[in-house]
This record gives sequence, C-alpha cells and structure tokens, in this order.
Amino acid sequence: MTAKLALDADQVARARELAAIAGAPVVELARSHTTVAVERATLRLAGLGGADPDGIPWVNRLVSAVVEQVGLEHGVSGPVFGALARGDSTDLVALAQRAAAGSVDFTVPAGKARTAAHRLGTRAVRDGLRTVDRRRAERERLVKRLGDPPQRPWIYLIVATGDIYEDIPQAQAAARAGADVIAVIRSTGQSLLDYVPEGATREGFAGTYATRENFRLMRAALDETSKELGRYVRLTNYASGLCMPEIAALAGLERLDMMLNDSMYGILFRDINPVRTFVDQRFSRQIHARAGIIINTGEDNYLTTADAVEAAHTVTVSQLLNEFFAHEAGLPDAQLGLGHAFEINPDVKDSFRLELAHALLARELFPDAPLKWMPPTKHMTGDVFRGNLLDGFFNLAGVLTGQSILLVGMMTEAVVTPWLSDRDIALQNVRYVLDSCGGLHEDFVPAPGGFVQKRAATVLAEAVTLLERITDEGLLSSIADGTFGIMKRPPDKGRGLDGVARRADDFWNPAVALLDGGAA
Amino acid sequence: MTAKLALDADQVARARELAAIAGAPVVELARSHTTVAVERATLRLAGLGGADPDGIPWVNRLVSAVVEQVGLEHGVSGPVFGALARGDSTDLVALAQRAAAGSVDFTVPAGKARTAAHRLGTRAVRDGLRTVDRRRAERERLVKRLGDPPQRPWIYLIVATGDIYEDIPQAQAAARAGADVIAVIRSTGQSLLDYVPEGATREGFAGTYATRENFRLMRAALDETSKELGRYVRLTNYASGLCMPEIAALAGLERLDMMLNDSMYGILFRDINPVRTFVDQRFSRQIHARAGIIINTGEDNYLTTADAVEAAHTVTVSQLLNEFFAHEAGLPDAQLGLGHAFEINPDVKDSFRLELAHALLARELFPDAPLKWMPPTKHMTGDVFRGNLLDGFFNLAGVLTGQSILLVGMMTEAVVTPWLSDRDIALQNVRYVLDSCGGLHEDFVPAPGGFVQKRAATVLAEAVTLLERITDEGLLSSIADGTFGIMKRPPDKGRGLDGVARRADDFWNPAVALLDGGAA
Amino acid sequence: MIVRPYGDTTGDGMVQVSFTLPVPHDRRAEGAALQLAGKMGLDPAMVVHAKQMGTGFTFFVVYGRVSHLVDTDRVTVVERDFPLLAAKDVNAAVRSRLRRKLVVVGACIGTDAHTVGIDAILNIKGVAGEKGLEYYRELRVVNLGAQVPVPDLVRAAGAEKADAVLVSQVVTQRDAHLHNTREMSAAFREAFPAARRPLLVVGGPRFDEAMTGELGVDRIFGRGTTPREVASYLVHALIERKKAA
Amino acid sequence: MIVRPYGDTTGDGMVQVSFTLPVPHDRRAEGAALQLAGKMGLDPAMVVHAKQMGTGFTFFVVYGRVSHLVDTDRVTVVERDFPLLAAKDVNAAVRSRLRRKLVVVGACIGTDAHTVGIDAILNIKGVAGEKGLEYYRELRVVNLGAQVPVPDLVRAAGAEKADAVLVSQVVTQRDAHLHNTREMSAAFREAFPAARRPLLVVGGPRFDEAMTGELGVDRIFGRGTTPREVASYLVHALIERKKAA
Ligand code: B12
Ligand code: B12
Ligand SMILES: Cc1ncc(COP(=O)(O)O)c(C=O)c1O
Ligand SMILES: Cc1ncc(COP(=O)(O)O)c(C=O)c1O
Repeated sequence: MTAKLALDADQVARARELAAIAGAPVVELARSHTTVAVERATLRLAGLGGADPDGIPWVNRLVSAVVEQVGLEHGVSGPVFGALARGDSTDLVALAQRAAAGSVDFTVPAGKARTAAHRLGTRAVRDGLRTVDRRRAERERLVKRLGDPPQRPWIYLIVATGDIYEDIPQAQAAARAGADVIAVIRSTGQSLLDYVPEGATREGFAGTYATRENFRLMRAALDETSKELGRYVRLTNYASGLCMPEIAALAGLERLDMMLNDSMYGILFRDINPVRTFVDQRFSRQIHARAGIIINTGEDNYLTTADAVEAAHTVTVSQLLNEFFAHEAGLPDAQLGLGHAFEINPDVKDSFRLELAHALLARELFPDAPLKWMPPTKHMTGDVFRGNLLDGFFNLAGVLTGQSILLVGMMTEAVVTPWLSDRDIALQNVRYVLDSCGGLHEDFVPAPGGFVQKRAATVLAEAVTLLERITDEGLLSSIADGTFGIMKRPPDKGRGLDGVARRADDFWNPAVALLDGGAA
Repeated sequence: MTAKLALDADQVARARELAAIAGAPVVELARSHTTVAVERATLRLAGLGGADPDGIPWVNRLVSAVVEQVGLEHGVSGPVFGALARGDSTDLVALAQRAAAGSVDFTVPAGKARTAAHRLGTRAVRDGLRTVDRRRAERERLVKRLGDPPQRPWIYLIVATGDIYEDIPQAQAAARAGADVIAVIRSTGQSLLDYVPEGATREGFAGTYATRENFRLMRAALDETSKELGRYVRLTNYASGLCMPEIAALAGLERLDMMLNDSMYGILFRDINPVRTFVDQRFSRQIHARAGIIINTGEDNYLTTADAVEAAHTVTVSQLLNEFFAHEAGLPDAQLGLGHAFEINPDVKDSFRLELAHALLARELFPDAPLKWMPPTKHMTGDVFRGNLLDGFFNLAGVLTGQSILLVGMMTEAVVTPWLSDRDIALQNVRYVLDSCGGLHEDFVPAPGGFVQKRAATVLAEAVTLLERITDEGLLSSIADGTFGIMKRPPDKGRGLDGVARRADDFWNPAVALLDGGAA
Repeated sequence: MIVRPYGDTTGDGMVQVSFTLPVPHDRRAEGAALQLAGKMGLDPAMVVHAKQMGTGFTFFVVYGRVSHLVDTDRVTVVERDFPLLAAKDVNAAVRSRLRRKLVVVGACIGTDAHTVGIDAILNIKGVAGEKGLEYYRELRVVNLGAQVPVPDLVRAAGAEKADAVLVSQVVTQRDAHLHNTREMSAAFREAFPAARRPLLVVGGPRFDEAMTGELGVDRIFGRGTTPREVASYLVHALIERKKAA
Repeated sequence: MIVRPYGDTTGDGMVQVSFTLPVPHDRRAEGAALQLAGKMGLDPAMVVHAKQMGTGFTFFVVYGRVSHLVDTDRVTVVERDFPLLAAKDVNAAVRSRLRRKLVVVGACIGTDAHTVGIDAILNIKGVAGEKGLEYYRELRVVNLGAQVPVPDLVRAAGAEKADAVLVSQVVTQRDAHLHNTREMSAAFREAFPAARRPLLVVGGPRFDEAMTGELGVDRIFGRGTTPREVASYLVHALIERKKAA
C-alpha cells in the first residue's frame, strides 16, 4: 500500500514516543511482580498437567500448596523443584498429589539445594520451551509445504457451539468453505476461572472451554483439513483472562497460531485487577513471541461500549500501547494483530467514509502489522437482511484499506451465536467482495485535504493529546478514570489481585529467566 | 462530476456521428409512414375516449372503420373530421358509435371540405396538446412549490400488484419510505394489445394495465402524497408496445412524469415489426418532448439475454442511437433517461470494477442526461440474503459513478414481483449506501491507465467498430442479424405490420403537423 | 431417515422466518407475530426484528425452534426414471428406432415473454455448458418464441406433426403458469385424439414437478434443467416406452 | 381482528422461511425441505434456493403461502399496566409516599458480561435520549456490574436493603438466561421471607415478557426498554400497589 493519508510523520513519531513513556512504568511493574498464573504456566511448561478428581488442575493444587506455605513472592519453582531435587517425589504430578494431601513441606531452597533445584527446574522448563520451538518449526514446515492463503485479507471465522465435537466439523466445513483462520470462541465465564479446565468439553455457553485437549483435537482436525485443502488453516483461541500465561503456554505446546491477547482487555471488560493483567500479559506475550503466535488485540471492544466516532482515538492509543508492550515482550511486527472495528452507527452521515478514514489510519500507522479488522456488532439488529448488507460494506472497507485479517461478520450477530448457514452466507459475502473488488484500492485515492484525510488527521491529533494526558497522569490512573471503553478500573480493585505478589529478592522462575534472558 | 476516464474526445465525436448516420434512414422511414396507433393517438389528443360495451376503445372502432373504407395512408383525420364537419355527428364519440354501426361513409375530403376538416381537426388536436401543455406547467409549478428530491440519484421504485387499488397504497407507502419515482409495472401482454384498455383495472398479471383512468388515479394519489411529503413524487409507466403513441398521449394528458420508451425494445423483446416501432416511437417521443416527460430507454434488457461483458458495447451503441432519435424527435438531454444496468455475472473476477467502468462510460458520454441505472436481475437467485448484498453494491456503483435515476433492486428479484417488505428492505439498502457513501465519489479516482480506464476505452472502441458495421449494413439489417440482445428481427416480420402504411401524398394528420411544425 | 433443521447443533430444530402483518407496530403486533410463528410450529419463537412500514404494516423477522420431524424416506420426488444419454446416443436411438427426425415444437405461451429458459433448452447455445436440442442432428426443433397464443401453438404442432410440445412458463403471479398450462393441455386434448396427441412437456423455475396429473401434461421440468435431461426424456418417453407398449 | 401475512396483496398469506437440513443437496433434499415447509403450513411452498454446505448440509430458502389466521384479539401481551411517569413525578411519588430513597440493586448475573443493557437502564447516561435511574434523585442505585454470582447478589441486596433487584441476561445460548434467572429467583425466595423479598426484575433482549410466573420474577423487560418505563414500573409496583394493598 502506498501512503494515502499524508500523515504527519513527526506526529506519528511523537505518538510512538508518548506510548513508550506511558508504557515504561507498567513494564517495570510487570518485571517486578509475579502471579499465580505465571507460576502455574511455568509448571505447565515444566510438564505438569492433569487435574485432581474434582477437576482442579494439579498446577493449581501445587501452586496453592506452595503459596500457603511459603508465599508467592519467591516464585514457586524454587520450592517445587527443591522438593523434587531432594527426592520428595519422582515427578511433578506425584509431587502435586502429595502436596494436595498436605504431605510435602515446601521451603525456598538455598545454597546447594538451590543450585540443584534451579538446574532441575531450568531443564524441565527448557524442555517445555523446546516443545514450543518444535511446534513453531512444525508450523513453519506446514506453511511452507501447504502454503499460506492466496489472498489478503485472511478470512477469520468463529465457531461457538460450546461443544468441541460440534465445533470440529463446523470448523472443518468453514475451512473448506474458505476460512483461513478458525477461532474457537470460549465459554462465557472462562476468563474469570482461575484455572484452566481439563479434557475435551461439550458443555460451554456461547463458546467452548479452552482446554489443552480441545486445542489438540481442533488443531489435529484442522491439520487434516489443511492437507485436504493444500492451504495451512490457522487456529485461534483466547489467552486473556485470569489464566493468560497458562493458556499461552498450552497454545504454544499445541501449535495454536493466533491468540486473543490484549494488554488491557481483562482489566476493562472482565474487571480483572490491572496489575495482575499487566504482569500476566507480559509473560504470556513472551511465550507467544517464542511460539510464533500472532496476537490479536481487543480494541474493537471499546467501540461496543463507547461511541466509535467519539472514541476513535482511544483505539489508536490502545494500539500504540499494545504495540509498545508487544515489542517489549519480544513480539515482532509480523506477530502484531492489532485490532480495530467497523462499529460506527450506520445511520451517521458519511459513516462509511469515516470507517475508511479510521481503517486507513491504523493501516498506515502500523504498516507491517497483520491488522485484524473486526465486523459490525453493536449496530447489528435482528434485521438479518440489513445485517448481511452491512457486513458487505465492512468487507469492502477491509479490501479498500488493505486490512490483513478479516473477522467475518455474521448477519445473525444480534440474534444467536453463528449458525452453520450464517457462516456460509457470510463467507459468500466475503468472497463476492474480494473477487469483485479485489483491486479496487487502486482506484481509492482519498482526495488531498478531503474528508477522509482530514478525519484521519483529527483522530491522530486526538490520540496524541490523549497520550499526553496519559503520560502526565500515568496509565494506571487513566485506566481508573474510564479513558478506555468508558470502564473505570482502579489499580487496587478487580479480580485476581490476591494472586499477585511483588517479587522478593530471591524470586526465581526458570521460565522468566529463560524468556527474559532470551536464550533457552 | 469531473472526467475520470480520460476518454478520447475524437472517438466520442466519431461515435455520435456514426449514430446519426445510422439513424437518419430510420427517421426518414418514420416521417414517411403512419400507423394505426399514431392515428388513434391523434384522435385521443382530439378528445376521443371511452370504449364500446365489449371494451373496445372508440378510437379503435373509428380508425378501423376509416381504414376499412379509405385505407390508412391518408391519415384518418381527414375522413373523420370531414365527417364531423359535414355534420355526420355532433362529436367524435357519437361519430365513432355510428361508424361502428356501419352507418358513416368516410371519404378523404377535398377542396372546401378539406379546409373545414383540417380546421376542425387542428383545433381539436391543438386543444389536446394544450391540455398536455397545462399538465406540464402544472408539474413545473408543483416541482417549484414542493421541490425536487434533495439527492441524486433519484430513487425509483416499482409496484406491480396487478390491481390499481393495491398499487396505490403500496406506491404511497413507497413514496413515504423515500421513493422519488414510482413506476407502475404493466400487466404481461399489454404491449401486444393493439388497443389501450379502459377504466380502473384490478386483474393484471405481474403488473397493472396501463389505462388513462389508472394513470389518473395513481397521479392523484401521488399528488396527495407529494403534498404530504413536501417533495414532488414522479410517476412512470410504459409507452413501448403496439400502442406507444396512444399511451404517450394519455401520459401527457394525465401528467405522468417518465415513460419507458425505447427505440428498439418493442422490436427486440416483443417481436413488434421494426417499421411499426420506429414510426410509433418517433411520434410518441414528440409527445413526450411536448409533455416534458423524461423517457427511460431499455438497454438493460439486452444484458438479460446477452452477456453483460461481451455485449457491453451494444448498450453504448443503443444509447447513442436512442440519443439520436430522441434529439431528432425534440427531446432535450434533460429528458433523456438512457438506461444501463448492473448485470455482470457477480462470479466474474473484478466484476464490480467492470461495472464501474461501464457505468462511468455512460456517465461521461452523456453528461447531461438523467441516466437510469438498473439493478441486477439476471444473476439474482433465490438466495435473498446474497441478493440484498448485490443490490447494495449496485447502489454503491450508482453513487460512485454519479447516476441520475436509481431503479431500486429487490432481493426477491428471482422469486416474486416485489412484496411490500422487499421494497422497504431495498429502500433501507439504498438509504444506507447514499447516506454512508454519499461523497465517496470524491475518493474514487480510477488509476490513470488502470483497469477501469482501460475497460471503458475498450468498450468505447468496440462500440465505434459496431457502429461502423451498422452504418455499412443499415440499422434494419443489423437488427435482423441479432446485433442487439441476440434477437433476430427482420424488417418484414413481427407484430403490427398490418397497421403500418406509407403516407400518401395527401396524408394529413393534425398532430403530426403540429408536432413536426413545432407550433401549436 | 428422520432429520430436523440444524442451526448450530444436531437436532436443535432452528429456523428463520420473515413476514409482514397488516397491523401497525406495537406490542400486540409482536404478539400477533408470535402467534403466527406458533402456528407454524416455532416454539419457542423470538421476534428479533420488527419494523413498521407506512402506517398499517409491520415486517417481522422471527427465529425459533420447530419440533417438526422430516422423514426423508417419505419424501416423494420426481426422480429421473430414465437414463441420461449422450447426444450421440439420443441421435442413434432416434435414427434406429424412429427412422425419421423427432419433431419438437417449443413456445412461451400466454402473455409470458421469458424466452431465455426455453431458448436455453432449444437453441444451439444451450446452457450450463450443454448444447440445446437444435444441436441434436436427429431432432427437428421449431421454436415459436414468446407470447404464443394457445390456439397458434396447437395449430403449429399439428402442422409440424410435432412428437413433443415444449412449453415454458416463468411468470407465476396469480398462478398464471398453472392457468396457462391447464388451458394448453386442455386444448391439445380437444384437438388431438389421445393416440396422436404430442407429448406435452412444460418447464419453468417455479413449477412443482409432481403436478403433471393436475396440469394434464406428461412431464414437468423445474429450475436448472439441462437440455440433455430433456433430450433423454424425449427418447425415453417417445421411443423406449413406445417400444415397450 | 383476523389478519394474515401480507406479501403484496391483502390476504395472500405469503411468508419467507430459511433453514438448514443435515442432508446433502439433491432432489430428495429439496423434497425434504418442502415436507418441512408443509408441516409449517406453507402450501404451496417453493424452494427458491438450495445450497449445499460442506458434505452433509443444505441451506434452503423457501417462499410460500400459509393459511394460518392470526387473531389479534387473542394475542396476550404484557401491556404496560401502569402510567408512564416523568422523572419528577417518580421522584415526587417516592419522596411523598416512601419518605426515603428507593434502593435499586442491579447486576449481570452468572457468567454474562453484557453490561451495556443494564447500564443503559441504570447509569446516568441512559439510552435513547432518556437518563438512567441514577439520574432520579430519589432512587439510590447500586450497580454491581458483570458476572456477579447469585449468592453475592443476594448478599448485596440484603446489605443494601434493596427495594428492587434488577438483573440483566443477554446470553441465551442453551437457555442460559432462563437457568440463571430461575436460580436467582429461587435464591431470593430462600433468603428472604416473602414479605421482605425485594421486587425481582429481569431484562434482556431475548426474554419473553410473559414468562414471569415460570421464572419466579415480578416483571420482565425486553428489547428496547427505556429507563423511564422501569422507573415508572418501580413506582407502580412498590408504591402505588402497596398503597392499594
Ligand atoms: C430475463 C428476465 C426478463 C427479460 C426476458 C427476456 C427474454 N427474452 O426472456 C425481460 C427484461 C424482457 C423481462 C421482462 C419482464 N419480466 Co422478467 N425476468 C427476467 C429474469 C431477470 C431472468 C429470467 C431468466 O432469463 N432466467 C434464466 C433462465 C435460463 O432460467 P429459467 O427461465 O428458470 O429456465 C430454466 C428452467 O426453469 C427450465 N425451463 C424453463 N422453461 C422451460 C421449458 C421447458 C419445456 C423445459 C424442459 C425447461 C424449462 O430450464 C431452463 C434452463 O435451466 C427474472 C428474474 C430472475 N433472476 O429469475 C425476471 C422475472 C422472471 N420477470 C418477471 C416479470 C414480472 C417481468 C415483467 C412482467 C415485468 C418486469 N418485472 O420487468 C416483464 C414482462 C415479461 C413478460 N411479458 O413476460 C418476474 C416474474 C414474477 C413471477 N414469479 O411471476 C421475475 C421473476 C422478476 C421479478 N421478481 O419481478 N424479464
Ligand atoms: C456489546 C457486546 C459485547 C461486549 C459487551 C461489553 C459490555 N460491557 O457489555 C463484549 C465485546 C465484551 C462481548 C463479549 C461477548 N459476547 Co457479546 N455482544 C455484544 C453485542 C454486540 C451488543 C449487546 C449490547 O450491548 N446491546 C445494546 C444494549 C443496550 O441492548 P440490550 O442488552 O438488549 O439491553 C436493552 C434491553 O434488552 C433491556 N435490558 C437489558 N438488560 C436489562 C435488565 C433490566 C433489569 C431491564 C429492566 C432491562 C434490560 O434494556 C436495554 C436498553 O433498552 C451483541 C450483539 C448485538 N448486536 O446484540 C453481542 C452478543 C450479545 N454477544 C454474544 C456473545 C456470545 C459474546 C461472547 C460470549 C463471545 C463473543 N461472541 O464475543 C463474549 C463474552 C461475553 C460474556 N461473558 O458474557 C452473543 C450472545 C448470543 C446468545 N444469544 O446467546 C451476541 C448476541 C453476539 C452473537 N450473535 O454471538 N459482547
Ligand atoms: C482481546 C480479547 N480477549 C478476550 C476476549 C474474550 O474474552 P472472554 O472469554 O472473557 O469473553 C475478547 C473478546 O472478544 C477479546 O477481544
Ligand atoms: C423500454 C422498455 N419498454 C417496455 C418494457 C416492458 O414491456 P412489456 O410491458 O412489454 O413487458 C421494458 C421492460 O422493462 C422496457 O425496458
């Protein structure tokens, strides 16, 4: 894409600089804290899986036991691998079982015990990370062999039956019908669970539980379909929530390809404590970076609670923050699926041209990021005929502005989670627009100084102003003020705060060490 | 609209010149013949209405009687007004009744009788034309008082229940919902009737009979609605067919605002004799010119039988011919609703860009004509969801290329004549596109030498080549060859030929005299 | 096999319905919409969209579950009960068995002017990649075109000694296609002794193929018919069956 | 009044239906679609579109006539049986009759996180140009937000001495909204003696407003509810009715 907006380069640079200033203290926060989820994720990387007979994962049992005895601030790996090193159990599962029964004494190992624990823990986690590496290499091989989608944007479809065994055939059907990316929507409420359920599940509400086994089943099914189609079909799930780091680890281990992972979504939309979120987010993104997983950020959500015209600049600001945090966590531009959405009230005069301005602004601010373009949801109604039309114009805006990943809108958005036929109709819509207007961006030349260019400049200017305010106030205070999505979230409130601890001086976590160190 | 296609001005001029050369012999044909329909139309202008107890209009009875006795070639007005002048009856209806009973002897009057007949006939027809003039002035007053639609394109909607009393509330509802022009579709088969039915009708198939009373009822209803809405709502009906001149006269008398009137439609799609059509067409257009009625030509029809890409240039050629014939008959550009349509198979790669090229070509060739942009029909299927989408892109093409009159597409095109709700959904579609993309043409700038410009140049070049062939062969032979819409129509075949006569030396028709003379 | 509509889960029975009721939009109207949905078997039913049109009509979109079962074994369809032949087999059959050209007269009758469908079957150009009947060397095709009055058709069939008459009807408003077809078949019955009556075939996108009896014709072809199907049927009905008889 | 669906003519009974059947597309599948349409009361019915999706499913669009009659007099709707009050009248009623602030506790319960609807009712900002309940001086509003477990809600209602509890449910897949509402009302019945139980109000776009009995709540509000309706209802139910009793 050649530049069509004539953006002011200085202002763009200024915006990035401000985002870095606003983000720096939060990175510091993340580097100086740990959470139960980070610790559990570490144990998962170290190979601990499964759950007790009540379905409580062993990682939860084990971390709880350690935290109870020695607190969280040292990291659980020292105590856990110390116990293993001293022969308390033969492996992590056995240890977790014994710990659950109350028969292990955990201590923060010191001296030689410390060295032994660290060696054991590092080796275990390194093995886990190597599996992640192998999965990544596997993906690269498959993409090489089978090929990427022939067109941009990639077509991204959701399935959401709640039952993995209904999801699978629907996902395969969607892929055959043209989907390049399948996202399995998660059951409502899972993001508030402070554990990751186990096994294949059939009982989700409006989505299917994210479990390692469900990941595996779906990935295997899509591998099959990929071969059949001669095109690598990507799989997406959600990291966000109280288990962000763990789900990121499982996704890396099961070769998911994309993950919903936003630096602020959990705070704003699930009332998860800000500190908890920022700490979890950084760790999870480090794993995504390692796994070659593309993150999908959640700016679209702001526009479901705030007005898409008034709040357009908050999307830009959030994208810049997500970019900063992602880079810091090691994610290159190619893994940055920054989100934005077609959510302007269609009754607003010139709404489509406003959408074009916003979409092009994101495109030109982040030229190398695989932007994720989200369909209308808020202003969809039960009028499914109008809905399909609106989705068509959303698709057109995507094509005209060179978006990278197109989340396919459903005419039944306001009615039900998508039906099989909804997806088919939606894909047909996308295909029509892509095939009939594929090259139309050639003829889309915003008039110099015209409506589109002016609107983009306004949004950018508003974003800079807001970023200036945020750097003044601090990001955490801004979040507390309701800057994003009109949600007010103070740093000392929200779910999961009790699972956060400032790292003690002797804090040790082999995953953190390996990931921060960069080597493994 | 600024020029976006960089058309070759010489080639455009050449195309017009060729069309004039091709059309000239046909104009000569029209000037040297008359038809029963022209004669009946003349009697209608002179004030003869009504029908016999079998529903056969008095104009038909009277013309038949004259033709039987003295032939058609002199025109019927001499014999008819001669009979009146000599006191055979007090008025035209009485004369027709007597003639039907076989009790009038018609002769072509000569000498004094001729002078008296001509005076009487001229006065009667002039009265009729004055009524047409009054209707026109009335329209101009109403438009001035109530206003034209605030936007372009004007929104053109059809009603087609078959029952004038269902049509009326539907038309009013459509106008209230935003229609600027209402077209009452005619019953199938009416165009093959060699008479115009009488009275209010409720029994049409897939359309309502065009009758003077139906015209009057609908115009009155829409006048009411126009006042209610503060916007003059236009009314359209069909002239084409065996009664083209008569219907044109009735439309002028009842203040219709637009009329389907194509120079070749009847020939190609109703197998009406070419000579009959061309003669009727010229007379009817003279009346339209007088009445200030905008004609709608029928190039869209070619694309329902021929392929819209392959035959794109035949549309251009036909538009040029229609333009030539219209100008010759006295119609200014402002009354030239030349037709074209969005009928490319939507599965064709780049179909939308091809549509843009074609639509823009028409726009730039006829910058001052109120072009009528017709929706997809041929490639509409029973998939009404897709249908509504396609109609949305049709609307968009109309907006991007500055079309003047937008015939609103219906999602049920392949299923039923439009339902009330179809129209509502369709209007909502139009409104969305107009409101959200109204100014988007500002940003639509076909790349110089790019896909759109190239395609337009190709079509224009093909049109010139075809026009060259037509000027070589003669238009009538080209029509016989299947040049348009793949229909082969030789000049000596087809319906209504027996109602055509070469004008005799003493031919006299007061309407022809007044219209050709220009004065009245 | 018993099946049910499928929304997103096997057996969920979900369907979408839309319609207009001649009432202004209010709560009572929505209740009326639910009442209708209920009578159609939707339970539960949700009115997900309601929009007043003008003053006295409201358009509704309703989603809901039906408990109707569909028994695919009890579906009666007009299955193709003849083999699908290649053009050369059609020609061969006519040549060897009939020993003269098989005559087909086609038309759009009544006021219907939609010739694209019958032309697709008859003209060389054909449809969907298949050539039309004119392409078959052993068939003689007379295409009378659009808006042919029934008496003209009967006369032409007699004059051409038609083996089969192919009639197209596309306009269906007020059941025009049914009326016209009935009028046509009655006219042929009147004009020809049963043994010499040509085979009567009608086609068009909105016919129910099972209505041959009611309409007095030998065969009905619907949406998406191809020329080869028609040619094969003609061989089957005029040659194979005659042989059998 | 007896009415019928309206396509383009009074009484024509025309409706549009779409659904998927778990069968591949062939003639039999179209027959199956017609069978279902028939059971829904469409006669005649036309399959106007059929498209196979994947290997084992076909999507159908069917148009047709139903002969069901809709009797608008037999529609039972939850009519607004209370006067719609202006904010100042609501405040006046509370002040003069209750003589203390009326306490409203609101929440999205279960795993539902769709707060936009309840916020539209409660927050000052409101919806459709009407301010939310927080704007009413004599109401005290406690909005607990999203994904509130039922026990927490019951506890909060007790602690705040809630006069009314307003619960929102938007997710309806697998009838989540019905389960959660039933669980909620049962918990309140358990926790409070009948006389002291707060008024229970639920809302959301997919509720059937007539289900109060089944769900054990006092009132249900559906799509497009406005804050003023809710405030007026609260006055009616908590003040006017009490006075009457
Ligand atoms: C093209 C077209 C026209 C052209 C016709 C040109 C021509 N020479 O045929 C023109 C522009 C002239 C036209 C005019 C009108 N049309 Co028209 N037209 C159509 C359109 C767009 C496509 C029809 C078509 O060509 N289909 C393609 C062919 C190949 O398909 P088919 O006809 O189904 O044929 C196949 C099968 O059915 C079968 N078949 C058909 N006939 C036969 C016969 C035999 C013997 C056999 C074996 C098989 C067979 O085989 C064919 C090949 O597979 C349809 C809408 C649509 N998208 O369907 C409207 C449509 C048919 N038209 C309609 C109407 C009402 C009219 C008009 C009255 C008014 C108007 N809306 O303009 C006029 C007047 C026509 C008249 N007097 O009959 C309506 C009919 C409504 C109804 N159900 O009653 C439709 C559905 C549009 C609408 N929704 O209003 N039309
Ligand atoms: C905004 C939105 C979101 C936002 C919510 C933000 C927030 N803080 O609320 C976000 C992005 C977070 C979200 C997430 C999800 N959503 Co969501 N979301 C929507 C959306 C687009 C709009 C809902 C809305 O805000 N409507 C506007 C409000 C004002 O209307 P309302 O809720 O109907 O409220 C009015 C009345 O109903 C009534 N009312 C409502 N509650 C109450 C309560 C009382 C007491 C009273 C008196 C009245 C009342 O008054 C209100 C004002 O008139 C809908 C689709 C749509 N267009 O409807 C999907 C939708 C509701 N979401 C859905 C789903 C499945 C989800 C997810 C599970 C997965 C996903 N698809 O993303 C997640 C998880 C949510 C969870 N755990 O619950 C589905 C639900 C399907 C179903 N029927 O079961 C929908 C329908 C989309 C779909 N087709 O898949 N979503
Ligand atoms: C970034 C991000 N994470 C997570 C989710 C979903 O979260 P939950 O599972 O809590 O509904 C969304 C919502 O679409 C999102 O945008
Ligand atoms: C120019 C023109 N005249 C007339 C008609 C309709 O003719 P008929 O009434 O014969 O169907 C059409 C069809 O749309 C047309 O385009």
